[in-house]
Amino acid sequence: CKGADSGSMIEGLDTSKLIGEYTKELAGAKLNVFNWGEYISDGSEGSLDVNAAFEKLTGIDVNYSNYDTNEALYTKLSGGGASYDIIVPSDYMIERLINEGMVQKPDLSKIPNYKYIPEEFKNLYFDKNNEYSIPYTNGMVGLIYNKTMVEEAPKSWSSLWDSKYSGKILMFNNSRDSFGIALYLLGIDVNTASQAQWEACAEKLKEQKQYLQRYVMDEVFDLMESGEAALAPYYAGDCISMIENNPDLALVYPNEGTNIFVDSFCIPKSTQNVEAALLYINFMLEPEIALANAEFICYACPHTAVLADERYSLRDNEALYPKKKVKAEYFHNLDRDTLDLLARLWEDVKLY
Amino acid sequence: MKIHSKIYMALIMLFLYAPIIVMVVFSFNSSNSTGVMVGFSIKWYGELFNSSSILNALKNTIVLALCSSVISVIIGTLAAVGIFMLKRKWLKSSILTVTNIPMMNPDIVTGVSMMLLFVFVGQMLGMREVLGFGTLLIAHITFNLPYVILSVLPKLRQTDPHLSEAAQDLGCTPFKAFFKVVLPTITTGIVTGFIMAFTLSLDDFIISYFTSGPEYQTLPILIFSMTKRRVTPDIYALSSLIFVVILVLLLIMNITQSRAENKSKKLRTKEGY
Amino acid sequence: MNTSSRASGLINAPYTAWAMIFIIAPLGMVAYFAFTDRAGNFTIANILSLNNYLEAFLRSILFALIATIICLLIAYPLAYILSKSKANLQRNVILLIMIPMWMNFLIRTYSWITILSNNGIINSILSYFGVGPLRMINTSGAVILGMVYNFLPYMILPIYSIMSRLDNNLVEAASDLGASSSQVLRKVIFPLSLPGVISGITMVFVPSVSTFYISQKLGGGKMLLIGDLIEIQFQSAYNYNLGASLSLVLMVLIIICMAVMNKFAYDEGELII
Amino acid sequence: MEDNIIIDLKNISVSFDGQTILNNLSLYIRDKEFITFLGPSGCGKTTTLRIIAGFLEPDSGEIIFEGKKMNGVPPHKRQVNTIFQRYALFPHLNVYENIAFGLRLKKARPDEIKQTVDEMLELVNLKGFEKRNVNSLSGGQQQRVAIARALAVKPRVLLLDEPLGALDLKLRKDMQVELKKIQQAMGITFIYVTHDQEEALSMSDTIVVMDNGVIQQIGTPTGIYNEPKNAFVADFIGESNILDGIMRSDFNVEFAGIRFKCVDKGFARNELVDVVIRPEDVDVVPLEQAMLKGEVTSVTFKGVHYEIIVDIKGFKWMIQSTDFQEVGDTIGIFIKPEEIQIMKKSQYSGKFGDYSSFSEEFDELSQLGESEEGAE
Amino acid sequence: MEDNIIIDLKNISVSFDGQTILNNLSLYIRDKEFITFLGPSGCGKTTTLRIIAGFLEPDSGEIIFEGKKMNGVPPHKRQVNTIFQRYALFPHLNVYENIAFGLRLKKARPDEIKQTVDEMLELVNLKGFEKRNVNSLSGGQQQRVAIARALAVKPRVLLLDEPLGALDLKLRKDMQVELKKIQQAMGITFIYVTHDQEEALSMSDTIVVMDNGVIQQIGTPTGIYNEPKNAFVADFIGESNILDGIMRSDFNVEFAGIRFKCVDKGFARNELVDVVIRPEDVDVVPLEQAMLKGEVTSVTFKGVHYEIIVDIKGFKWMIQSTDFQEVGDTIGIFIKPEEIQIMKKSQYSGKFGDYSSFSEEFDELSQLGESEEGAE
Ligand SMILES: Nc1ncnc2c1ncn2[C@@H]1O[C@H](COP(=O)(O)OP(=O)(O)OP(=O)(O)O)[C@@H](O)[C@H]1O
Ligand SMILES: Nc1ncnc2c1ncn2[C@@H]1O[C@H](COP(=O)(O)OP(=O)(O)OP(=O)(O)O)[C@@H](O)[C@H]1O
Ligand SMILES: [Mg+2]
Ligand SMILES: [Mg+2]
Repeated sequence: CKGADSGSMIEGLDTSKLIGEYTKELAGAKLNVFNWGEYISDGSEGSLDVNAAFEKLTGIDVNYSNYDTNEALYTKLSGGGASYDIIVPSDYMIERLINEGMVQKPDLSKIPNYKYIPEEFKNLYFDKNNEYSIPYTNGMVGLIYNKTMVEEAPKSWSSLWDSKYSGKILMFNNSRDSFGIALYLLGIDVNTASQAQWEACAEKLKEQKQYLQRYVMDEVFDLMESGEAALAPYYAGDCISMIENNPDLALVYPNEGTNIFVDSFCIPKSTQNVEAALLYINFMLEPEIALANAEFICYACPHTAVLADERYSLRDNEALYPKKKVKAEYFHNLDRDTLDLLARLWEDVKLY
Repeated sequence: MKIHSKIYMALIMLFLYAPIIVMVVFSFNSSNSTGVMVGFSIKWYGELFNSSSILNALKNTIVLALCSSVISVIIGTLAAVGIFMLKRKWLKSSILTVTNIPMMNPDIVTGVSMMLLFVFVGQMLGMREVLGFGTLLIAHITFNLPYVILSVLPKLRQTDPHLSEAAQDLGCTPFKAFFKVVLPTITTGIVTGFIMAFTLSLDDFIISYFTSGPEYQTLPILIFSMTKRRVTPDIYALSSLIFVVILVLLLIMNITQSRAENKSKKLRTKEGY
Repeated sequence: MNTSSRASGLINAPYTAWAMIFIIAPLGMVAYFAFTDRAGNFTIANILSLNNYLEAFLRSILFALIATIICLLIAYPLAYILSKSKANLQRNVILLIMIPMWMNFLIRTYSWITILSNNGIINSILSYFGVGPLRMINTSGAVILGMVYNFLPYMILPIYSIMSRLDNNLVEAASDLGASSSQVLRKVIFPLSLPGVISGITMVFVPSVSTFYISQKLGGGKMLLIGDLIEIQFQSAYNYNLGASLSLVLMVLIIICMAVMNKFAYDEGELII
Repeated sequence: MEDNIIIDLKNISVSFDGQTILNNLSLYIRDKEFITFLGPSGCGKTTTLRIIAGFLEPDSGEIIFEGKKMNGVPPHKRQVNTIFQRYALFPHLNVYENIAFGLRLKKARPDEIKQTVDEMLELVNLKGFEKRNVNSLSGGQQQRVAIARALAVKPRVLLLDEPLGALDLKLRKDMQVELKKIQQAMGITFIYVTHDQEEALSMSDTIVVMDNGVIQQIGTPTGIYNEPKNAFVADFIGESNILDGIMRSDFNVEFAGIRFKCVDKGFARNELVDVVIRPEDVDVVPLEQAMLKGEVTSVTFKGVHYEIIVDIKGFKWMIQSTDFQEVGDTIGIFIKPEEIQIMKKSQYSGKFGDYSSFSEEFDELSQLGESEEGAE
Repeated sequence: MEDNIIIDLKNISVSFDGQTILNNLSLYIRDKEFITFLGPSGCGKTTTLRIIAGFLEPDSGEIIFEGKKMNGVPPHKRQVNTIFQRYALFPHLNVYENIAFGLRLKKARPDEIKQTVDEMLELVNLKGFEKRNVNSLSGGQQQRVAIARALAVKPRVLLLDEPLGALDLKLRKDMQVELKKIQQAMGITFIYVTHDQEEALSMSDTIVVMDNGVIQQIGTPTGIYNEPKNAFVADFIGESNILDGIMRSDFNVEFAGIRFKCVDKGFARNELVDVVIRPEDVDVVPLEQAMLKGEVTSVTFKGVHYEIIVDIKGFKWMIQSTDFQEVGDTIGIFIKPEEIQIMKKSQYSGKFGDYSSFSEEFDELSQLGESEEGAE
């Protein structure tokens, strides 16, 4: 993982190991890549700088920028001010983007490395025919806690409502994930369309607010690693990074069930540079590159070559690849009214 | 000065500098945490020079600040002269009121309003990507302009209205008179305006945040997206370097200034003023 | 006569055009978005829905007000002490106050997290004395502290600049007429420094009431301010119309505040920086 | 004499915002003459100069320079230079460069420039000040740089707008002498503006007294002082007692209830007139020789003389005399026929020349001061 | 007379940065007196006032107010009020509140305040200006507000530091009369500062002439004008011809190569002295009656009189005469014994009083102007 020594094993890029062909044909083109924060091996602390490698190989100019929630991605994309060539939305957001006609169908023949995608990650509900998205990472939301501060491994999301840990609890700073947790806790279908049920969740979240230290997204790393907070729900991959940095931390999947997600590459309709985008995606799926990214990001990697690779240090990680079946569901896209309701309720919660 | 005034000042200075001290200290942290000091190391300074995104953002920021301040100084000086020449009071005061808007308006409203305009125009023109260097530049020029205008205008007011006439009297055309006589007398105002514009532009986050696109990120925007994740000490290292540079520059300025003052004082006493 | 008015028209044209396009038109866009729905139809629903956010408005105003008052209470004595001390000291202290303004405010604000955290510097010091830990970070107090910290120089500088220019003859005249030094302060110095105070209040209140970064970082996202709401609408909730109406109301609110404030200033001076 | 007229203003009228500032002003100026515009603040002196210099186009009327019509010619093409009310030296240039400014524009050769500037510095007595910043000069020195700068381009006519207004009394007196010397030495026409009557009297060949944009009188200093055309001129040029009189016949005027001999004639019989008597022309005499008697109401020592206010039949006369009088005493006065100046009645009659109370005039003046400020 | 002394300055010395500004100055001021400090710029007038007002502590010496030592008493506890050189009106208060300022500090009752302010407004002729912003007033009006403000607290002594310095000539003359009236009406001691000699002469009961921090002469206006103690005083108070003379015996002085009768005595035989003769005291007479003869080198018309420069044996005399003389003519002059003023030689001898050339004095003056600027 990033920051850990394991990352340094891939020092440079041996181009002979690449499978696709990378020429300077498109040199000078600009490629706007819009990805999650710290979601690519970026050269820090001795890891491989994937974007730099790609630029060097193809002469394409990569503008790499970040978002921190699917909703922020959606806003930027639909705002119209900027155009992106590659985005990495999660499942339910892909569904929404497809529904709203904002992404295009990539020509898979230009992505020979698509063959590494395992079958179980094909034909998922949001892209039934594998027309729009190419999986990049996947994972589940877990509950990370600090063993020195929490005596017994929590089994339920309800520990996030436990007054014992008042002031030491963190919560997702995005509506879908926060409400998701409340929904699991209340035993409601996570894709419900019932206003009453959403409102019940909002009440639950408001109730939680008194115990919260703060709402976080990626700030969670520092807070958990330094022992500033005791409990937080977060994406398993990131939890593994944290645990590596602070062995007092541990991860559990609560009994009520949790969210499973896939983050996939998509190409927006508005792109100006399909060829370069396809090339980039193919590059990202190169076994060597995928391995570097998997090591760096620590998320589970839907890539057969990586999973088979002995160098992959996380291959046997219980949290990433649990042997025991974890009760997990995908989020689905919600209809417009529900989305508006959700946005309003979320503001309500935050304003509360 | 009394002792309690001194203590009071010292406390305020401590307050103002506490975060900067933290920043400098943690830039030498050997771990990547900005919360716990693990050990001393200068590796982050090395990281800094390897980080293409930081260096690129730094370059972008400086280029943007330079361009926007130069352009706003040109437009602003011209505008100040124009406003100064205006005879009709209502026109003058309404232009000045409009000029004040970007200063009085919260940055977020300015940023949002410009973004709305850019996006709207972009959509009308069928452009897929409006937000970028161009929009940033326009936004920066716009919020710089009032500062330039308001530092040039008072200088114009202070200059003798007859200077330009005197030059014409001696054979200049009105145009030449402006460049030969008026412009040199308002240079201090122009320089002040430039410095203000440059620093404001360097440091602007909010307006840039709304008007920038993916291809042109400035340092503040990069820092913002970093603080959303995890701030690594390399950015502290950069800030510490900037701090040191500013400190040194100001010290040099201060010393030369007080030297010049002493010199002129000596000169004066010598000449028997 | 004629030629000069034509010349001034010519000189004014570029800036006037700029101001129209990039100052006025964007505000028009804000108004337009505020009064339309997603489909572009006229509606006042956005404005009406704002009463959901009344609390956020009130909270923002309250926080900004408290921060402004604290800044004033800190800055006024400092400016006064400073204006009475030696010229050399004055210059150095002013420089020291200005240096932090040159550093990126995101970073400086972020550093406060390290200071205020439960395991942070202050709590470490306190625990050394067996006190605490105090909950400081992610509280309203921390947000207000962030505001005070960031905007304090904007309060100090205008007050100081007006005090240092105060005609000493007026002070002497007052004591000549029988005013003791505290009476001089109350009856002459304070009223005369009002324009500086007003300018300072403006320069602290406006950015405080509209900030979003400070509340996100130091408030833990638990206390939404108007700035946060606007930012959410434009950066994650994708509701430009709601965001525009929030911006519009914020702007109007500030214009009203400023108009009221300016009533108290006896001379309508330019912005003092 | 016609042939040496250098500037001729014909029926010049100017108004700003519908207010008439110059009203049908006509005037000719002879070559090498020292002509002074004298008048109260706001009467249009500066405006007249600006028309001559070309900074302002008149609404109507002609400006003729050596027989050629100059209307529409821009300032930088006129052989006329100005010394501005506050000098308008270029603050970014040193003394040398200020003086060389006009020459450089004319693309004169460097050695020529050097020579002329040196000459000018010599002339105004500022050798050794070449490198000085103009702001570091005293008022008098700045004044001289301004003169040198204007003279360096060898103008035919020099316009001076209250050049001494900012100097204090003593320096002012010396600069008056100096300016007059320069004018004579260079043989240039000087058009001089002031509102100080003594300055006008002691420097000029010709004085133009203006009020409200209208020329009240043109003449030599002595002519204007001794034979003012109306009460305004009389009052503006020095202190005067101005009484209502009736012209009983030629050489015979009645005022203060008594008939006096005088030297004026040509008025209608019994025509109402204004009578002017200068305070220094009134002699204090023993009561038995007195023409008029009155009670002394105030005596002020002025150094050279005492200023005595005498109440004669309700009219307060001002008398200047080197002899002290006691307040309350009754004294007699005597006026020689040639000291009695008769003027036709004008719009100014009754407005000036009574010393019964300062306060009215005083308030008028403070109103003036106010409007002056408002205009700035 | 000793009993009505209100202020007594004893051996006051002040220096700034090692430079002596006031040098052992002693002076008493009588109650209800109008006393004027007169002297060139920088001579220490303002400094003296500031010591009396309490803004400045002298390095040594005593300030005694009605027999009580005042050293160390802060300004707000002294019964002395000041009118500052530039008025120092409070810009945030209107006219009414400016005048009421001192009264409010004294916690006077509202009706009392109203009454006093109204009285003051009446006194300075500013009724109806109560609500006006002080910045919107003209110079003369501001001046009067400053007076009213100072008088409202009923001071025993009013200090006025060049109160008329910023006004123009005409307004200045009227304000002089006004101020004098107010002083007499209120019966307050006025300590007045000016560098205008005519102002000092026409207003004061007593004049203190200062130079370089030293009192040169104290006396009544006529005393100082007619009997200056040294060349500095003679020159500063009006124009004067100052010649080197030798006292041949009592009532007998020799200068310009001739013996004159005079009215002074008490000098040593053959003592070298300065002889002062005022220009207006020189009579032009037919050549046969003349004591001295000389050639006219310049004639300037000044209105009231001509200023004639006559070269008599190489010394240029200034003569003021109402009769015109032609330049180049030889004229004769006559001086009455009582117009000849004899002064002991002093450090100022030979520095003033010759009209042979303006230029030297002129340069000295421009140096002065410069240093004045530097001090500001
Ligand atoms: N540009 C202008 N616009 C409007 N009015 C003007 C302008 N210039 C001058 N005036 C008015 O014209 C009148 C005459 O002005 P002018 O400057 O000629 O007076 P002046 O005789 O020079 O007075 P002063 O002695 O005060 O300099 C004044 O009432 C002034 O207010
Ligand atoms: N605070 C001070 N520090 C140093 N020097 C001073 C100070 N105040 C006055 N002086 C000097 O003392 C001298 C006398 O000053 P003062 O103000 O008393 O002169 P003045 O007679 O009032 O002159 P003016 O007519 O110009 O007002 C001047 O040379 C001045 O420069
Ligand atoms: Mg004028
Ligand atoms: Mg003084």
